[in-house]
Amino acid sequence: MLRVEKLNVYYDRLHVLKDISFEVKEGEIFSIIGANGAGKTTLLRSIMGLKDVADGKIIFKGKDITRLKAHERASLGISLSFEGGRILRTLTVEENLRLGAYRIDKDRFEERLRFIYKLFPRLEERKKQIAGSLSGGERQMLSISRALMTEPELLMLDEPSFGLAPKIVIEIFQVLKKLNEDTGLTLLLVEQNVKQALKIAHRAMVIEAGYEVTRGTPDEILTNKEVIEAYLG
Amino acid sequence: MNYYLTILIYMGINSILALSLNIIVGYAGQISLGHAAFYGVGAYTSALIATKLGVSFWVALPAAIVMTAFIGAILGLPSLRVSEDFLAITTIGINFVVQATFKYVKFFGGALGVSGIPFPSIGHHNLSLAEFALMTTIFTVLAAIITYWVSVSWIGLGLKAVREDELAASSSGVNVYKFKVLAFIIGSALAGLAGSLYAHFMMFITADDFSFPLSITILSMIVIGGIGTVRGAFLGAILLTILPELFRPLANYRMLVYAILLILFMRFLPEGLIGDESILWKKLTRKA
Amino acid sequence: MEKANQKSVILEVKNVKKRFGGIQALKGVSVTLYEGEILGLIGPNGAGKTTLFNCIAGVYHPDEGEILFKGKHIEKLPPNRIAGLGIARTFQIVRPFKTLSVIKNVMVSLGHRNYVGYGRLFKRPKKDDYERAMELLKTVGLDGKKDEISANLSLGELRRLEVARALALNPEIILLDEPYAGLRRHEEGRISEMILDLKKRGLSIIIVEHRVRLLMELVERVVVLDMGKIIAEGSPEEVKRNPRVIKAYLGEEEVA
Amino acid sequence: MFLQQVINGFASGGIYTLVALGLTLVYGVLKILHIAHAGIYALGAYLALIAYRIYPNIYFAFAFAMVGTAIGGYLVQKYLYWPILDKPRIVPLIASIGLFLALEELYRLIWGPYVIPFPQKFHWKSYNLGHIRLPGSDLFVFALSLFFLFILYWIVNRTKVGLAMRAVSDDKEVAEASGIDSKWIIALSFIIGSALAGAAGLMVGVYYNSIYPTMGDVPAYKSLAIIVVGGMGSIEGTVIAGFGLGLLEALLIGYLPFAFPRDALAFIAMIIFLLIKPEGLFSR
Repeated sequence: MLRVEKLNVYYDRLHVLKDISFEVKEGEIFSIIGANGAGKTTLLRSIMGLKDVADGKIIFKGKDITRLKAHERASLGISLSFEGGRILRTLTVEENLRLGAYRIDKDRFEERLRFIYKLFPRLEERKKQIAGSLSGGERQMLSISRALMTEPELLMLDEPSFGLAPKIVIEIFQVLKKLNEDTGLTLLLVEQNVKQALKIAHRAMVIEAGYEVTRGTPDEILTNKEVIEAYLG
Repeated sequence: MNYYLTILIYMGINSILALSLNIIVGYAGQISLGHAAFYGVGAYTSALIATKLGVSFWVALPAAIVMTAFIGAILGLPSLRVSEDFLAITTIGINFVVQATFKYVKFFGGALGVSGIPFPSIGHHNLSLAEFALMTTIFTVLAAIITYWVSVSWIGLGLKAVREDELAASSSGVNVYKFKVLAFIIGSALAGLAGSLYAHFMMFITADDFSFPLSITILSMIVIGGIGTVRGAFLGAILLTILPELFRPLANYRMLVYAILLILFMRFLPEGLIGDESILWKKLTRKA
Repeated sequence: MEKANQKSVILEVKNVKKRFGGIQALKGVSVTLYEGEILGLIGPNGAGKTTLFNCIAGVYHPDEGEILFKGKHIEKLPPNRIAGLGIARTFQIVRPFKTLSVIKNVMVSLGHRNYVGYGRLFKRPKKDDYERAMELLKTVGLDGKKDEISANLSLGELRRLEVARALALNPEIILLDEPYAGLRRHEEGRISEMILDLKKRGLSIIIVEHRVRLLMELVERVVVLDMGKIIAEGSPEEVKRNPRVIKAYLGEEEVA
Repeated sequence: MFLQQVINGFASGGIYTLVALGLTLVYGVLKILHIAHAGIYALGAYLALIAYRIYPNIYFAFAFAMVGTAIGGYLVQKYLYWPILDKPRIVPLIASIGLFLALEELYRLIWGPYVIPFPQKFHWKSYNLGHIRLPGSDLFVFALSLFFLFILYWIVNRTKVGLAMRAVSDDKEVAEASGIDSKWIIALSFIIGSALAGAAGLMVGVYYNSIYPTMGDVPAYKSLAIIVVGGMGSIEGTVIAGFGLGLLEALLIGYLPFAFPRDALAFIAMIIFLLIKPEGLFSR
């Protein structure tokens, strides 16, 4: 579904991604794991079209999208839930969701909204609340929901466990897993939380300082010495 | 001849204004769109002291400088609370309020302004135009030396650090508040000097001489010349003094040409003619 | 731990709490730094490490708790005073004075004594000052780039420049905020060398870092922060084996 | 007397609000202080003049002025602001002031420096409410401002593009990732804001029966004060600050024991306000 070929990305003169290549297959959960500053967020931003790519290709459903703008990619079916539960703080919860559904028509919006509220009933209780007043966990739920409202075929998630209590992390990951199993939604998950990410992933890749370290199935990675090294030395 | 001398005097006064604003905007990075207010405070202080107390220019001038420095410290205080766009608008507001105060408060002469300001004299000798021009030039050079000195001494280093990054400056031991206020004090004091010169040269001032468009003109001088540099402030002041004179045949289109130049500069050459980052300056220094 | 105990305490953070809006970033954190040691401060994203740093450096003032530097209260002082007292820092996201040259960046800090009062403000830097700045640039290996505009440096160079700038304060403590973030492998080694060199000069150092592997080679003692609380403290080996740390880093075991 | 001042305050407050709203919209999406906006406002008055000479119908004049200013606003953002967005903040600010000056000069060269009366004198009926006289001109301006405010309110809060405008002004990247073409939304903010300014220009031209090149000066600076007090980019804040200023002026001028210009009052109010609450009424 998504193919990234030899991606190179810079911030000013800083080389953030170095020859990153991988493929996400339809219906799978693919995790990218790495410590802070490894380039994970930049990778997702590049795929979304929020960051210019210096070199390399991004192919989505067989179409080269490397030069498309973010909103065009969104209409093709790519969606991103930003890091740290980044949502539109001055809008209400429901307006955030409405915004996610910008490109879809009204009937499907209502249907989609019911679907989201079923996933995260807590959002329905808070639907008239200004999003900036939500708790960290609720924001994360809203961020994922906003991304889901675009009816994506590929949902990218940037550290959904960031700064959250373990209980909420488990709840969120359960929802993600269920989404993938029930609807076949393809997920590209970026995480620091290794075990959590690997638990639900089908395949994963580890990056460090912009390079690929290793890739494989969760079991292969969890037993990989290099990964443990990268994290705890 | 008198025409050229007058132009020379304007050039000097404008250079002092540009140099003084450069300390606030160029060195310390505090956007000020109300510099004409400080200029006006200097001019009015000098004019009122000279006419009401009957003192000479030589007493009025330092008094104007001290007064403007003091007002500058007070009016610079908002820069401690607000920054960037808020500060820009606040300084516009300061310009309007100061101008309105001059215009509507009787003490300042009201709409009629202040007239009968004495032309400077030494003993019983009234300065000639040429002598005034010489004096202005000397003050201009002095102002240039002061601003240059500020730029290369410890205070200049601290100011530029504040301009680049307040948090990093603070972590390097720079007291950001103190430095911002100091920039306003020094910049205002020099503007006060320019104001005093102007008042005693014109011998008649009104509030409208210190309106907001003048603040923009002063700011344009340093931006067009190259912000943050002494040479840029000078070049900008000279250019913007001479250009309107050159455009005199175009009298009717003068302001339009000027405004369009401003837009073109911002659009295509925002680093100024000879600023540190300008192509021209880079070429010049590479060869040297 | 035993070795550290023999030394005197230079910095003491006592029960510091800090809240931002609805988020309690620090929930009562106490840390002690001994003279001449390198203390590692680790923890996952959002654990509160940088907030703690900013409290020590005076950028934030704690809502509760005390911070003592050589027995003196500093929790209410502004950053410039704390810098003047001898606590220097670097930034996670580098903050050079972009348009100034490399040497001028260092000169800014070098002048910290001249910024107090008014007498020395209008003096020009002397030859000694330039020589001192050059010396500092040499220790971080940037002497060859002294006239380069700092915006043109690579990230690794900027991190070293920040260290030189910090050293110019003649500090007793230096706080390094993620000195390795975003660096290439060959640059990492240089930073490690530099940090060990700082220790040799008798500086006390706190390093915030995600990359535990790099830290382990440097530090004697590690404090682990998670969700605003200290969850472990000890030698690198101890910390590595601590199940709570593994859980915080590698995540919850239980899913679905 | 008092109520009349209030009505007058509401009328001028309405105009201030209409002009300042354009600035707020632009500031929200681009973070630029669009001072030339007041030049667009004066353009509205002149375009209405042209329209009225072609076809003397007030509705036609409104349409003509608003379409014209909308196009003007669109061109300004496309050719002036867009290319210099990544430059230091002072650059677009000075460019904007330069454009404002240039526009005023252009109007002076084209239409002359003098005051032109609006071609038709409107005969305002005054209404009596008990023994209070309500001047028709004030009611006209107030009602029309409310009408436009309502339309804007409806666009911003009840339509999809309005949602997109608020989203872009809150967080451009999240908006883009939701499928919004932020470039177009920014252009649209300029278009809507400029059309409102055009309408305000026309209304003032009719209200005072005078159109002149520098008629934008006062609204230019006042709307700056208004958006500061309103909290830079907040629409509700701007509406409250705009009407508040109109009322404050009308009441103070009526009762102040000494002469002080209305225009400086706005700034004094702003500076006092800033010292008390530096982040504005409805900051985010």
